[in-house]
Amino acid sequence: MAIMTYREALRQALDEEMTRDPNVVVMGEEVAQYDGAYKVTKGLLDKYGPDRVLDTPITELGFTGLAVGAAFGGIRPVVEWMTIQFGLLAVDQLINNAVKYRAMSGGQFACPMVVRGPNGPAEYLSAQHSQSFASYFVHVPGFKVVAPVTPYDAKGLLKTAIRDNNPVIFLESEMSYGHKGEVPDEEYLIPFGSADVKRAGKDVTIVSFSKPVLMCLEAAEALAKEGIDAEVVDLRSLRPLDHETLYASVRKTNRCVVVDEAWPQCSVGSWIQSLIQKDCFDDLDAPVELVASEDVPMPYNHTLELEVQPTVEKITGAAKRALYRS
Amino acid sequence: MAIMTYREALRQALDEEMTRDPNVVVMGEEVAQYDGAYKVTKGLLDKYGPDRVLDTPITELGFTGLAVGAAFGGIRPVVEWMTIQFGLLAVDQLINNAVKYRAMSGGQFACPMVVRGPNGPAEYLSAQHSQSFASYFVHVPGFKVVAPVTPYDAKGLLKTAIRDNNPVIFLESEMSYGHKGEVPDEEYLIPFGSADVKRAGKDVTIVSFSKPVLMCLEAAEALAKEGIDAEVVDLRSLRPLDHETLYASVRKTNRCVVVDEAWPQCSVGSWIQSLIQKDCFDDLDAPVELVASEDVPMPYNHTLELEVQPTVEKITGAAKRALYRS
Amino acid sequence: MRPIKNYDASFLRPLLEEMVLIRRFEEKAGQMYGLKKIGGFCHLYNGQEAVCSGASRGMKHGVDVLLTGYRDHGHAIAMGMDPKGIMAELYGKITGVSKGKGGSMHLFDYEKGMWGGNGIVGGQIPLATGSAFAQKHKKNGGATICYFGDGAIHQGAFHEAMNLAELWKLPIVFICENNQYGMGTSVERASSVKDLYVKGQAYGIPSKMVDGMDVIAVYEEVKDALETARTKNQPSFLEIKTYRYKGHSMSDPAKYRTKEETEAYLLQDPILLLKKRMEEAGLLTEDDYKAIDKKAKEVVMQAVEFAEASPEPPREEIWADIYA
Amino acid sequence: MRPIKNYDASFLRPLLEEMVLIRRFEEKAGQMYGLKKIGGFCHLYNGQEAVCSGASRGMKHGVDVLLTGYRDHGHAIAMGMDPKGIMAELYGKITGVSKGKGGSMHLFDYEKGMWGGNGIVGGQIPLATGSAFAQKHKKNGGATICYFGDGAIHQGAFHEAMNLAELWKLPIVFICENNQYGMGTSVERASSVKDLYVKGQAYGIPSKMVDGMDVIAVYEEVKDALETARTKNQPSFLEIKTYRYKGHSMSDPAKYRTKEETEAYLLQDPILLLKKRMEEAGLLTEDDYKAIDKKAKEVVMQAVEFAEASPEPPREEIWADIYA
Ligand SMILES: Cc1ncc(C[n+]2csc(CCOP(=O)(O)OP(=O)(O)O)c2C)c(N)n1
Ligand SMILES: Cc1ncc(C[n+]2csc(CCOP(=O)(O)OP(=O)(O)O)c2C)c(N)n1
Ligand SMILES: [Mg+2]
Ligand SMILES: [Mg+2]
Repeated sequence: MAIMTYREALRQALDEEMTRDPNVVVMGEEVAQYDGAYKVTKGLLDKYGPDRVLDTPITELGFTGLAVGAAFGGIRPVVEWMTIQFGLLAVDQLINNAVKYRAMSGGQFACPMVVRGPNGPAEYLSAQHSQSFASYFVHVPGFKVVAPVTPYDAKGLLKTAIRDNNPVIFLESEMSYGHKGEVPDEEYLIPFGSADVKRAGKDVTIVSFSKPVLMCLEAAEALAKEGIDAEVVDLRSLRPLDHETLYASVRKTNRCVVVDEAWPQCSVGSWIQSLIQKDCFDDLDAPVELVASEDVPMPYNHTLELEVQPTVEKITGAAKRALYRS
Repeated sequence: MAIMTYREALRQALDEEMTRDPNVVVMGEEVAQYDGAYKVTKGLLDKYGPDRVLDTPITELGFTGLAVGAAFGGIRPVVEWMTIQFGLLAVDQLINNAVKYRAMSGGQFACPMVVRGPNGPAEYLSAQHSQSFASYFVHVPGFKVVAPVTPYDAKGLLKTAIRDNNPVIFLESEMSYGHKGEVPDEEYLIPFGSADVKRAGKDVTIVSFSKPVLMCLEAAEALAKEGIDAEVVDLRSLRPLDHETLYASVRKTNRCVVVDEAWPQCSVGSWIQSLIQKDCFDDLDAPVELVASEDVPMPYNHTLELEVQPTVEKITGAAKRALYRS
Repeated sequence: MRPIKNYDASFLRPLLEEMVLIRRFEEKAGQMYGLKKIGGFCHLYNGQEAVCSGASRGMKHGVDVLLTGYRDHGHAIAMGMDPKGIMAELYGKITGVSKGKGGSMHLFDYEKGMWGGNGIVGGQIPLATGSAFAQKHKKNGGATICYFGDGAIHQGAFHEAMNLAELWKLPIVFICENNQYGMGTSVERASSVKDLYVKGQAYGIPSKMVDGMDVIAVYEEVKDALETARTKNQPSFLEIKTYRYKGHSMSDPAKYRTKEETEAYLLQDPILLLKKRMEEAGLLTEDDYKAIDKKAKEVVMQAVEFAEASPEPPREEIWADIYA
Repeated sequence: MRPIKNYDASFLRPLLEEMVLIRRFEEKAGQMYGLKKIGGFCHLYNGQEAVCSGASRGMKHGVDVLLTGYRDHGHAIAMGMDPKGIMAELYGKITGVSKGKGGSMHLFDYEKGMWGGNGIVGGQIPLATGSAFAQKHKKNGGATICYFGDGAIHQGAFHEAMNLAELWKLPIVFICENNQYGMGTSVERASSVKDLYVKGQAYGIPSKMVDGMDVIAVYEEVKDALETARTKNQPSFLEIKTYRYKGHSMSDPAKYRTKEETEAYLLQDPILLLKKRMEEAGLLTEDDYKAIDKKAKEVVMQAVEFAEASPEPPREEIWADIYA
């Protein structure tokens, strides 16, 4: 197994799928000549040429909609949004077209496309560039939504995403691109809808997805020092969701903390809370806790921006509340 | 007290506030010469003239952003989106500008504007025109979000919305415009963040907002026939939320059904569930139920579109599940 | 009015038949809406028939693709879709072209290149640009026509798509069906410029104004533009001036315009004008026309009967057609 | 190059001082970024100084409003904001112009008419149009300048706002600061037309290209355009050709352009050109210039000292400034 960065794992997935299928096309701002704002698409232009790796003008609505139409026409576009935040300009094309043409036409259209890019808080970016919009996509039937945190998961899920015949929202994190991890040399795919228990434990379930999973693992280590054995469930795939793995964990530990770096209200985190209270009601010994970002726009100042987000302390605190140990 | 339609109550609120404050300006597609697609703005052009009642080109992003800038400049725009669905094209201007300029500038800007229009499923409209996006706004700190169902609430809340110094999302329903109810002759305002118990009961709390509240009241009557005394809480205001009234009801009944006409995942409904399970954990005798629209794009066929949404039967069924009577 | 002397009856007569069929279809749809057989938004095409029918004759059916807005009954018929399936769709029946899930605004026949039917004003413009991208990428010889209204042209989607189409040299023809109103708003109240075709210059896209009451003009211009798209990957932009006789949708009494205005347009009715020219050229008699009209009415009646007799979609359909 | 003979030292010297101050401020900001005193995105303005400084002199400060994108340090200085507060903002300190909550991309002084600072490419264009709407509505004699880049012009927001501005006759001057690149993408790779000012024609808005290296040209054109906005409620559109010397942001090595290209632009550096003309006109000596430069460096050093010495925002600030 090779050790590589999250960024490189994504690049490999793109590269392999582009080699496999000539209909896979990559487009977005600065993805070609510039190698991508975060260098995920590095080298693809040289290898696959300008017909398959396209720099777009700064027109999120336009090129996203173009990709949807191209997908209807049999292309498999992988669209990079420089950040998912900029995609607010383009959600109409995804929600009203990418997702709905199939349903509205009685099944005549398929939209095999991937939209990917960094989601969630990064660093020193103030309010417009630093937030998670996962819930906007998880809300809407027709999307598939994944949010891997390790290089292994990133590669395996991106390959699955590119082969999927539906619009897939692939959420990355600016802070993760440099993270390293093991990636097998041989080809592999990770199916959607399968969560991953990233740490086994018996006292409390900590469930999360994307970047905060790493913080949950840190929190679990901190809790271990206090004799609390936390299980960390990485959802990986939000739509479809792996209810079984999640519920099995909660049924074992009877306590649960959900961690989501988005704002709390109507978040993916709050939805996971609602599912667990409903489907594991009799198994719960304490309310399901939510550690989310504070309900405020992101400030630029670095100390404040870290305070606003989930922290190891907030997570361990919530775990202890769930164990009535605080 | 006069009996009037929801539409007329809204119109009165606009009219009174426009008379009170010359900075109140109404803009949107067809709001002036055409009197509004749903006639909410009827007569305002004649009364206040074309400088204060403006037909816009079909450019949701453009005119919404324009209104945000005008609000920064001291105007109090009331923007009509012909339906909230079309606002997907404009969410960037609201989320990134209307909401964030205040925070990003350290408090220098205020954005006293209202965006209003019909939200949620209507009839025979298929997938692009018939859905609720309440959660998209409730998710974001900086917005205020209200969703009244009676003419009384509509008028009182719209007047409050227009006087508020923050961006207010005012969710109406196409199906409600013709509903009649009592409205006082004298002026009144309804403060944000106050829920209304629309029917008192002791066995189970049914909580909702906007159009489905009426269905909840019907369901309560049906339940009454079976000896179940349901309390119906109309949230009215989603951001800020009246936790006290909601929790008081749940603490009394120990059982709760949330009804939301949006898709279930990451919905306002699922968020309300998450709050109750967290803050009323020890009071709950059963999981908090959610009756939402099915997790599918809206079909055109009328029978199917009704099946997709919450129904009286689904609500009574959920109430009985919450009472372990099914 | 362009001369028809280059065209024989085998070209002109089906063209006339189709336009009459569309007119009769729309009248019947309006009637059935009044009887509450059809619900929701229903946007009739009466008066604009020359646009979709003329343009359709310039298309290479099988490879070309068409996208339009919600006012799509005429385009569906002109794309060769069976009025039965269209009417059944308006009725919301399972036999409808979209299985009763799309309704009036969402008529689709993917195989025939009819990509609908979009309810978001301007939403189809980027999509169509993507269709042209796929055609170019796949080198399948196809080109795409993208229709939108005079109201839609102000949407950002138009601006972004036009730049992309020309920058990437895509085989597409943008057609603004300027029927003078976007709902109740006349062009001059929505647009800061009088002639919409000038907007093409901002993208370096060859642009023209076309008389949309003259089906021959539409045919010739669209055919040329499609040819240019197909052979040179050069987008074009056509503003086709037309008029809708009915209100914006069934719920619109159209009080924002005068009776005189509407009546003046009736004098240059596209069906009337084609009929007259064919009569003058000795290609049509009054009896021929009556037969054509009778036939159209029959086809439409059969469509209604088909729709009436068709079953509702079964409940399970709620869960179908969401994921591929 | 426009003649400067109509201007005296009392006009030209502060202009030169400001441009030098901006240049020195940006150099220092870049340096402090390198020392990790400043984080996130930091977009420097070096090379473009003539645009914001020339334009600012055409404004009626107190009533006029300016909006721009994230490359906003120069505009903030040109709007009379204290470099201390700006540098403190870059440091994220509570003494910053936005209390450390906005950072480099979000410099605001509402009272001075500096409305920032927007991180969404093109996002400020509708906002600015709204500012002009408010000015017209309140009849306060103000007009608005809306800056955006050559990359931003393709956004739908531009299209929608331009049409609205002309349709509603709003007092606004749209300025495209064409510095030839949007990040790593040159104008010709993003735009289907070479000259961006032609886009104004699509809206009937008077449009011009202006040499952005000639501060006098910028001043005169913007002043005229603002006058037209103020007195006739007539929007204008100016494409101001300029160049940025540095990478797009601090993390960009700018490999997409040649050293030769950048060096060629350095020869027409706007500060150099003004200095030369002033020297030729006998309005400036080399010593004067040295003094100006020294002063600028001092002001910038004081700004750094102020920022360094300022406290971080207290934790409670997280909850402040959200609701009015
Ligand atoms: C984004 C969006 N905004 C508003 C509407 C409501 N609406 C439907 S049709 C229409 C008018 C469109 O006019 P035009 O583009 O000229 O087309 P026409 O109806 O004349 O064919 C409007 C405002 C919509 N469907 N989508
Ligand atoms: C909507 C949106 N898309 C993408 C970005 C990322 N981005 C920031 S600046 C930029 C380039 C803009 O270029 P231009 O408008 O020419 O302005 P300049 O940087 O040259 O001043 C891009 C793509 C963004 N901030 N917002
Ligand atoms: Mg029209
Ligand atoms: Mg630029």
